[in-house]
Amino acid sequence: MKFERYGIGIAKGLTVTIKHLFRHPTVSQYPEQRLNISRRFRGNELIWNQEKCTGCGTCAKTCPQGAIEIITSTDMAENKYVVEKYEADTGYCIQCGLCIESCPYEALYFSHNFECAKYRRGELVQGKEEMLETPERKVSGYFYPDKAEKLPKQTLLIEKVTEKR
Amino acid sequence: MTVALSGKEVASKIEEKFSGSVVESTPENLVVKSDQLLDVARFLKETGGLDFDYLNFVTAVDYYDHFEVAYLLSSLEHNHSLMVKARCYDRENPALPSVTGLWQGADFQEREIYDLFGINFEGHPSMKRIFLWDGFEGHPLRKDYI
Amino acid sequence: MAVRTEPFVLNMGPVHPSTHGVFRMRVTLDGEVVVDIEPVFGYLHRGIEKLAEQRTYTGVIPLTDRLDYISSMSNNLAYCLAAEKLAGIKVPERAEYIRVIMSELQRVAALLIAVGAFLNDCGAYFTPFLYMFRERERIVDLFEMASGQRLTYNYMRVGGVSQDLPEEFMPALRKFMDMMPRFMDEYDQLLMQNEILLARAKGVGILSKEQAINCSISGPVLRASGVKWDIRQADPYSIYDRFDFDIPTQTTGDCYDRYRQRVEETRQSLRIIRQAMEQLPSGPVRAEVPHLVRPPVGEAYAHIEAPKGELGFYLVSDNSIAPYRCHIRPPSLINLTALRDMVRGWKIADLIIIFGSIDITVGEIDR
Amino acid sequence: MATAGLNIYHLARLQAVSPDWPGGFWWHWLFFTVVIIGFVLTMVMGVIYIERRGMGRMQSRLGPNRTGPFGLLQPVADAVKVLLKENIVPAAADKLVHWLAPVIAFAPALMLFAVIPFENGALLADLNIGILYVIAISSVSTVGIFMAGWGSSNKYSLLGAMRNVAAIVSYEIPMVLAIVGVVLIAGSLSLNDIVVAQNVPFILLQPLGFLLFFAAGCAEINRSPFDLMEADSELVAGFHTEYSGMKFAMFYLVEYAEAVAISAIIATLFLGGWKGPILPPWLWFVVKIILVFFAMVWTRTTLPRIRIDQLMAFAWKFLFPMSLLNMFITALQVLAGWPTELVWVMIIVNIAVMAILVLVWSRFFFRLGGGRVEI
Repeated sequence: MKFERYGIGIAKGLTVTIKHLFRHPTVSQYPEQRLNISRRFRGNELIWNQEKCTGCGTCAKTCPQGAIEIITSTDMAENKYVVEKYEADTGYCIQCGLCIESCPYEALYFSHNFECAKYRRGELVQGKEEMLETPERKVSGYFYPDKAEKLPKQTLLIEKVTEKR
Repeated sequence: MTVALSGKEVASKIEEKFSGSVVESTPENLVVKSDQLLDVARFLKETGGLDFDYLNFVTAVDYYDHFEVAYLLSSLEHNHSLMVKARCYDRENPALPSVTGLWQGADFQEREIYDLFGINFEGHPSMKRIFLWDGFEGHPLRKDYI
Repeated sequence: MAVRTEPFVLNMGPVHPSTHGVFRMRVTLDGEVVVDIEPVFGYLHRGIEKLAEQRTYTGVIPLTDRLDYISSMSNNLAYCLAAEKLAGIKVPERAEYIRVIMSELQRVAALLIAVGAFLNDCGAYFTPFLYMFRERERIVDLFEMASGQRLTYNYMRVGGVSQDLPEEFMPALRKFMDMMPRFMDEYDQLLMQNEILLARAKGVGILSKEQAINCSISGPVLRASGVKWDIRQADPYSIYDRFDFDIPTQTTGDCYDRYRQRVEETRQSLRIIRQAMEQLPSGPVRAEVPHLVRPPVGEAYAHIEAPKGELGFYLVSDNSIAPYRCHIRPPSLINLTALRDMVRGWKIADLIIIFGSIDITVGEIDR
Repeated sequence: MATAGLNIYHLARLQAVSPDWPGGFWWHWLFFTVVIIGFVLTMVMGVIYIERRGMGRMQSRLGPNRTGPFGLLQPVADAVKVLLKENIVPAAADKLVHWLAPVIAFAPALMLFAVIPFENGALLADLNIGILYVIAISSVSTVGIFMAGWGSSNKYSLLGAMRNVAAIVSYEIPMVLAIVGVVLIAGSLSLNDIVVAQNVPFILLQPLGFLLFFAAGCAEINRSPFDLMEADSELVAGFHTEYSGMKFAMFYLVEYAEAVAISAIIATLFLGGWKGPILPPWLWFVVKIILVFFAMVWTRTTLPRIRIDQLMAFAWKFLFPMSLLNMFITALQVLAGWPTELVWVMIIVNIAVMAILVLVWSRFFFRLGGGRVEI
């Protein structure tokens, strides 16, 4: 600690911190103040479109974690696959989004939800019914820009002015 | 742009000094005999015009019948690089000379190869496992490890 | 003048406030003086190189996010470059620019954390750390907008990027670029000339030029020792040869120089982003690449200048859908080679700041 | 104040003036014991709140704001939490020393307040060697801290404790010498008399003394930038690494009680103690304590920590000679006859002397030693 600069550097630093005392804090109080998340948010759940799905199983093959399980049977009369079991283990899912990108029939989306904590591991496995789109389970705009436009705009920290009080 | 030196040209230079040390040379890389690796490496590092003073990385690849250890060398002065390889055909006790004396940067990487492939680098100051614990059985990155 | 006492071994880590994760050092101390240290790795070893051998070329990308988890974009870029080199894929122009913008923003974010954590190690009680995190937050917001995730972006793909930027991205980026220099100045004012910091960091942990090269040190640590070696200019990957930027270097190679080096590199990164923003063309962002890439037999090594140093991927292909071998050159691990020589003879407090100035991420060391 | 019939401060003053009449001494003793314990505990809670909120705002966040209005009950919540925690004693610890350490560390922090006047004459014991008592008692808590470091059989704790002992031994000297200047001017060692003597706050008459005392005081109570006894980025938590539950709470309390004590002493010695217009004297005293404490929070938020050898060099090569010079100059001024009517001239002279001394000393004489040791 040479005082050859006589504490000018220390004084400069002290002015910066005291300035921040009179500025708006950057943080927001989570459960009360909610920020809008990204329109492309990769939520903790998958949303599956039963009508569009052909049961090809590309999503299950792409998943690097092996979190998607799909069992199909052949419907000879209609000449197509019938999805008998479709399960996504969100406990294993790493939200990489490769299944959504790989789906050739645009039948799989991410949800826009993030508060999906459960009490049991078993509850994390999404069955067929829990993967359908509902008003609570909104579709995220990830990989589908047309869906993104309907979602609220993301709140950005750059929009929040922390300079003035 | 870093110029990747042709393995063939460098191989001819090496052959002048240590004849019979180069096993194979392609435009991309050159494979040297494992027992002469240290001499070749010193030659590459200290010869004017080559001056490979920087070791980018060391790694090994398991090809079932042999291990191939690859050294990517660069020269910060001349901005050129060369991939040098050495092969180990012994699966039970593979061994290679350590290059830590020339490039200290190989220290942890050779330990890593020892840990994950089981190739013993002779002359390394502390040849012991780096990521896995001491009692671990097997070497995970070998292709026959399940 | 030094009084000798009985040396004793202090176990620092794997749980310690300033080992930046689960890193462990066995430190032999003589009083307060560090006599010897032995780094112990492996507490976060997940076997990413082995896992990569069982995944498709695209499926490895989420794994690379988890290497150096504070600079995921750079990891994505390095892996994609290696895979493209292996498969001979040409990336569209717009995708190249987006990649540059993203990786430079990532560099700013990662260097901010590095500087903040370093100052925190010096004992400035969380203030610089939180200020830096606030700025990083602005960048992470942008990443979230483009990729939908805040830490593991998984944004780049073999042959481009996963999706085009949203239309609100560029205005936000422009606003960020206008604000950032002002904040940078404020941080310089906060501690750059602080007498206590100068006393603590100047002349401490000097890494000589020769040793830095011999130990394969890369990145800001190498340049702080006075070696003008930046892969962005020495071996330009992507489209870095189109931008005009300087490579700052320092002279001594002590902790203070490494800190200064990081701050100056941040400014250069902002310069690159500004140029890339102006030149950003329109067009497709993803080349026509089959979903399961099947590169020809061969090997490829692609390296980039990641925030920590030279990050490289060495891929060997056997013409299957999964890499035969995927080796990662981890800058954090290799930069630690010189740690022992740097800290010997310094005090235990210096050990912390020397270690902090190297700036490691354990996810990348252990892989 | 007179309107409030049962003003306890008036009662206190009445008792304090003549504490030796029959029975009154014990009444006085009991009353002030309760007042001091209450005062210290409430002030500790207050300063913890101030530190956390102030630091939060300086770091661009909010600080605790959930418990109670504006988070005012946060210290209470913390206390309850920490009391309910399990008491863990390491197997290899010296049980008795480990148990005794927090008590020994805590007692002096309370004892310090015995001689600090809350108002004119309102103090437990108006010792005529008050300031000497403060110096003597304040270093006793080091024993407790060293016991904690030794008794927990942890290398981090031991390192922290050793650092603490080294620092306290070095910083006592400049601290005492800085006080001597004040004592010379006031002409008394009693803290009450010192406050009474301050027609002008002594910070103006003794600016150098104030700086030295502030720095040495910070070092004595482990406040940043001299907090390297519990340096969280180096030694995890220093001497109290192995403490949990109630014992940890005691150390936490000691830390802040000492901070309050040093703030109170600085307020008494240099800022005119309870003196001030309009507001009641005890409120002035509290306000001054909080001001001094806020300065400590401010430096803690901004400054990095110094190294142990630099800490020692700073004490012996900067503070010690400066405090000697300060004492010498003050003694000369007092000897030459303190010109009471020309007090503003003296203030200007003293500030100029301080500036010149600090500049000259740091430019030409002060050098840090230490650095790398050849192995």
